[in-house]
Amino acid sequence: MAFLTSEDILFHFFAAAIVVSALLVVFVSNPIYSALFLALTMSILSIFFFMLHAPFVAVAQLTVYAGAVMVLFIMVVMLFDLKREHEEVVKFSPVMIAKVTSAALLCGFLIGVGWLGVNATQVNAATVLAPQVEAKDLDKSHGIPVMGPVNPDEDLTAAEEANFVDSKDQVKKEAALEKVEIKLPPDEFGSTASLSKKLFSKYVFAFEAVSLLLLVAIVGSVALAKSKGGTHHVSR
Amino acid sequence: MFGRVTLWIGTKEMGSGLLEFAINALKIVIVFVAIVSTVPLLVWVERRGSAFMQNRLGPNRVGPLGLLQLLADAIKFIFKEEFIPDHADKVLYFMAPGLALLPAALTFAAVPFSSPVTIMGHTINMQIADINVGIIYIFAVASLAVYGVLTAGWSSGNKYSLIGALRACSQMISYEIAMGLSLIGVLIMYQSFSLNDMIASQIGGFNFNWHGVHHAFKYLPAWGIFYQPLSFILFVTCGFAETNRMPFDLPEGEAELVGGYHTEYGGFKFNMFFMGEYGHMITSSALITTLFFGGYALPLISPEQVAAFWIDHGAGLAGPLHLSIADVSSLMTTLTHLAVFGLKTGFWLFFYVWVRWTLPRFRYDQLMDLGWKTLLPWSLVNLALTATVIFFARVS
Amino acid sequence: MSPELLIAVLLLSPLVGFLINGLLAKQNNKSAVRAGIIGTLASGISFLCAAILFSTLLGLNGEERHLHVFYFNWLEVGKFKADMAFLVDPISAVMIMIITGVGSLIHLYSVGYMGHDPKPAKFFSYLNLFLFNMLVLVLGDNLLLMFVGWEGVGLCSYLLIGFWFEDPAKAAAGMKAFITNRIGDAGFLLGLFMIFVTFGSVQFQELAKMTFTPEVANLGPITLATLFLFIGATGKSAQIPLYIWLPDAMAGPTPVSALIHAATMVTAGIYMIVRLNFLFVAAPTTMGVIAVVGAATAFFAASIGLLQNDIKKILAYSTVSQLGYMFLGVGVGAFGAGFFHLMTHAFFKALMFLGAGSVIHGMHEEQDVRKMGGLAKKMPITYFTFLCGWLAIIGTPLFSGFFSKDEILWNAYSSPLGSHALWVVGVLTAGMTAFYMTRLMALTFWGESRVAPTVKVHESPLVMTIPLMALAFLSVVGGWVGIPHILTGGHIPNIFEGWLDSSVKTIEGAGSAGEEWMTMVVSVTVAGASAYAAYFLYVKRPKLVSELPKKFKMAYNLIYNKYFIDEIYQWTLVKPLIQLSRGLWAYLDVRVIDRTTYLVSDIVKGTGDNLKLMINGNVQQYALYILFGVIASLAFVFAR
Amino acid sequence: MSQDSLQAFLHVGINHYLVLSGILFSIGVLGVLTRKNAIVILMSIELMLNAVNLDFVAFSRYGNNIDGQAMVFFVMTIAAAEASVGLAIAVAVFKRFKEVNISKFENLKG
Repeated sequence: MAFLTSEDILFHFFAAAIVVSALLVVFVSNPIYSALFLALTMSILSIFFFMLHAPFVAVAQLTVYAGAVMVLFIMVVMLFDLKREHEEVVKFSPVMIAKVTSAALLCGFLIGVGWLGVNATQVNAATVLAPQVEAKDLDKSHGIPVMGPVNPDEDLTAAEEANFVDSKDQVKKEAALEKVEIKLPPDEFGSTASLSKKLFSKYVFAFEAVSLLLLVAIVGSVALAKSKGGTHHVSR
Repeated sequence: MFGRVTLWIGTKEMGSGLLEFAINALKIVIVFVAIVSTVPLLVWVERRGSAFMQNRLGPNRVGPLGLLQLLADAIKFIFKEEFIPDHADKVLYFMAPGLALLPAALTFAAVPFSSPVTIMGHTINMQIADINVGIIYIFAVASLAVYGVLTAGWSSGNKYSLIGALRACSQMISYEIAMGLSLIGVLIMYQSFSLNDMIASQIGGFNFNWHGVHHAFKYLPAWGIFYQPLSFILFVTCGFAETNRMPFDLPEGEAELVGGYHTEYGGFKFNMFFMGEYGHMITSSALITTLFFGGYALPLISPEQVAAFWIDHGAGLAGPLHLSIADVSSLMTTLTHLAVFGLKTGFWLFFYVWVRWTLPRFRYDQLMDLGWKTLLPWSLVNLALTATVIFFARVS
Repeated sequence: MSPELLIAVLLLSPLVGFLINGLLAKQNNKSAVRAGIIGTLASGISFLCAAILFSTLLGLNGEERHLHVFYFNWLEVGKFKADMAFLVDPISAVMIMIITGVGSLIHLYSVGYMGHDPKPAKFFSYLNLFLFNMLVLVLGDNLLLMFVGWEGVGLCSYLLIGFWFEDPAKAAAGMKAFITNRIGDAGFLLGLFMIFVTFGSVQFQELAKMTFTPEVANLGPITLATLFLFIGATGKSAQIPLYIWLPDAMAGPTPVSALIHAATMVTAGIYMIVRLNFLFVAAPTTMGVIAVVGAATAFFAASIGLLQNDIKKILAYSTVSQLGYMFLGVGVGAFGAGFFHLMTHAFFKALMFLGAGSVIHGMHEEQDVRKMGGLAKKMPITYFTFLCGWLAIIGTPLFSGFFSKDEILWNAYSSPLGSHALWVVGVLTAGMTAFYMTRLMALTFWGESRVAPTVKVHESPLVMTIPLMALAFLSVVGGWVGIPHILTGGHIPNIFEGWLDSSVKTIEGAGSAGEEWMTMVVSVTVAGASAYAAYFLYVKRPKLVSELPKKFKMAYNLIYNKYFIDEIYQWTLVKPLIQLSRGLWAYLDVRVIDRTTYLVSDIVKGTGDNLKLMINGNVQQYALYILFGVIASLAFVFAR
Repeated sequence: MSQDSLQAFLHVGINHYLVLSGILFSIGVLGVLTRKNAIVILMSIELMLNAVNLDFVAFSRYGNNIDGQAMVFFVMTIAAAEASVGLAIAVAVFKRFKEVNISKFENLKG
């Protein structure tokens, strides 16, 4: 077994880069730099998605976030022309200390949960087992609209399926849990075809709902942008 | 992509990993240099072409046919004084040209420019990275091109630059949508995001199934343009807008905005914008070729037939090159395809020049109207039409 | 047309009229004619529907003679159930004919009477609303729906009495009517509750089908319930002790007095008792109370009426007295007779009120009879029609009042529930009625004119006299549907009695034909004698009249001041109540309740003032609070 | 630290992604809490959403279940909608008050 794979090295390199970039988003006083660093953060995030075998999500991330959302942000900031307005990012006051402390506390908790609270074996087993039960339940009892042919078991490889033939039997299931070793899915995992099949069958309602939401958001932002702005005076 | 470039450290297998790494690095360098060196050539074509169309001579003094004029220009760019405007944001001002060039170079990574070559047991893809979502990858990276434009326009501290940048930006975003939508029909046709798959589907003759009846046209290649003519027109139009080329070069309309977002740029930094624009042109032409004109493949002739041809006729090369006949065949096939690819792409690059000196410039509101009110609806029509036809063709 | 549609139109037509006139008051107030046409049309359509319904009923026989329409389930709470359903049977059919018929005539009359009023649209909209509510009261197939109408007519009565509310006295009169009615309404509600608790239903037809065991009937629930309902009836129908509002109600416009306070609303109590006759019959105690109260009211009010000088007040006391008659009738079990008198009274009393209105109109708002006299020549049509009404009310044979009053008196005499004493009181009352009515005629129309020379008396316009003539005709012939058997020897059937037969359980009197002749002759004689006495006193010897008060000073003062009833109520009920309320307000309310609430509010406010510092408008600080919550829950999960 | 434990520490597994995501999320929270510029606050919210996306994809990969990736699309869509509306509001506010510093907008104080 190799000590480290190239993937590990890339991960640590990009992890350091993304954390620095994200911190700069918050701590740089010029909003344009903030926005550019956020764009950088999102681009690096898409690299992580590539590494996690989610190429389609990665390019979508790049297109939607870096290519559209952040451009929008930058355009707005540029239109406001706030480049010379430097705000004090950290000024020492009890409230500020409380804010920083609680954010740090949250960070600590989240790291704790991420590092200690989740066992890769559990995740693998739980999510591998779950679709067998859930997908059937969802498709049949809750009447989620199904457009195309859905095979609930398609997420399972044959080998894994063999492990859990009798998954209804609780005892056997637990025994199987102990035996299962972390097994990453094959390279085909995360292909656009399987993803779109999910999106247009199990999640078709959510998909349509979200598209409606987008339409509403478009209309809303056009209406807002056309307005003269504000409804009352600031009392200073 | 990264998972596959596995780099083992501290093991015996390090060697083979390194070789793969080295080949990839070499490919990257070669492709980059090729693109960069194509740019001066294009400039020459542009200037000679315009001169031809306007019935004058163009650059013809330096070197044969004026070809060395390009070298002179390049040297001039490099040695010009670096100049920073007073109100500029210095960091971004320097960064912007790089941001403009980077996506142009990155997009080409997904384009397969020839068939794979197998030499001495090693198969080398003639493509920097075979990404299975290639086409979307290209779009995603191309969409990052706005950053160069925006930062350049804003950091110059000049209102003409800023307005030019905002214009360019909204133009690119608007046409990106129409462009992406126009391609969905093509994607439905090919049922893949991978450019290699698309080229593979375009090999052979034009044929289709309709209600179970197979129709074949022997003398027409199975190119995308014959299946998706509307999509082709839309895509090419959007391509012009995306590259800020002539009928749509509003962002740098000199009558209104001096020089657009790169007004304040000169010397090498300007050169980088220049290269970025031409890089986009090259990628765009390569995409048109790949999507609609069969890519590197010869029309109606499959790569296997080409390989067979070289096995028959390339035996003479095996000796001097110290290679087996199969290797020679593979190499020659690749080179043939490379030439085909170069010809097709070259034609579309010439087309860009042709159009530039033929059509007048649009007005800005006309440009936006065209993008949103004409191209977008038509690409939706194309999508709906394709989906319907394919649905009924499949059903039966 | 189906009954559903007919009844819907019948009910909704006045409501629509109310809405049109009420919502477009600004436009319609400009012209009394415009508002009047809308109002009259609304009630006219209603009358048309009522007539069709009535004729439909005529086509049915016996037990089938009723129409029951169900619209929707109005409310259902536990076992309590009330439908939006209406019942047209002989009783309610007669009522709707009276309400819409007399109502339409009065609407028409009002077009002339309210011609110079600044807000006629308001007047007509109220009038239409009243019609709607009255129809609901009459047609409702359950007690609750009836109660809705009951309250609705009370409201309209209040609004119309106080129609000229700019005058404080008139506004006060409206409030007096409303508050007095509230007392009765409370009784009605209690009765309703008792009936529901006892029988589990408030639907008339269901109630009618029930058989009452003697335990339930004689003592306890039914008696109590009917007594409570009777309290409601005394409020609405102005009986002792709650009659005091009716004379004051004359503050309203005269058509209102005619429609609401003579012909229709005040008879709601009678109608209710007739409607629930099966219940009242089962409670003899209540019947006795009703008869005695009715007789007492009749006598008492008639005696007050003897010396009143305001033309409308005289008619008001006459109304109270006549209502007493009706209660006497139903109290002795003669529901048919009481109901018959209700109908004839509606005709002639409406006629007399309208006539009085015509007089007032012609005299330019003069109501004091002492300033009239000799109007017969100047207002011939009014005089002639009023004469018909006078003949009817004093019981001149062959006029409508004669038949109905005579039937009541005969039943009081002969019924097992009646007694001779009641009959004697009735006859005396009839005498007094003849006296004060003749006095009214004499002072108003006959004798010398005492009209102030500045007043130019004129006859009313045609739009007012046509309703008068129509009502005069009805006053004359209206009684012919109920001719007693002995007069004709049974050749002409008593149509009215037969009509009600299916839905009313009348207690038959026992008496010979001779006795019946006797009672008839006695009452006619007494009435005739009294009428002549009045004629003699007020026309032949007017001087004698001024001497009478001196001779019987005490009695005169007592009667002239209406037995000081209003003052007694004022001292015994109103003043103590006000004092008690004052005391409660000053001590309990201010010192105890207010202080407690202030303390609570101070605590809340103090807490809020301190917590307010957290809510400083800074969104980021709010986000920080959210974060605190997240961290706390994370810590909780970890600690567990 | 022994070589084994160091390897366990450095060899990438789901925990690494979760920790990274947690750090990014906390940075986003810090931005929302401390920055005064409304647009930067919106950016910080985007950062938080992105951190969550990373979680989804990591679970999807290590749980061999593609639903996580589907969820990312919904998050993205909603983030885009939120950004567009948020920016439109910011533009409207800026047009009216020439100001996007949210400490100047405290009209809703109790």
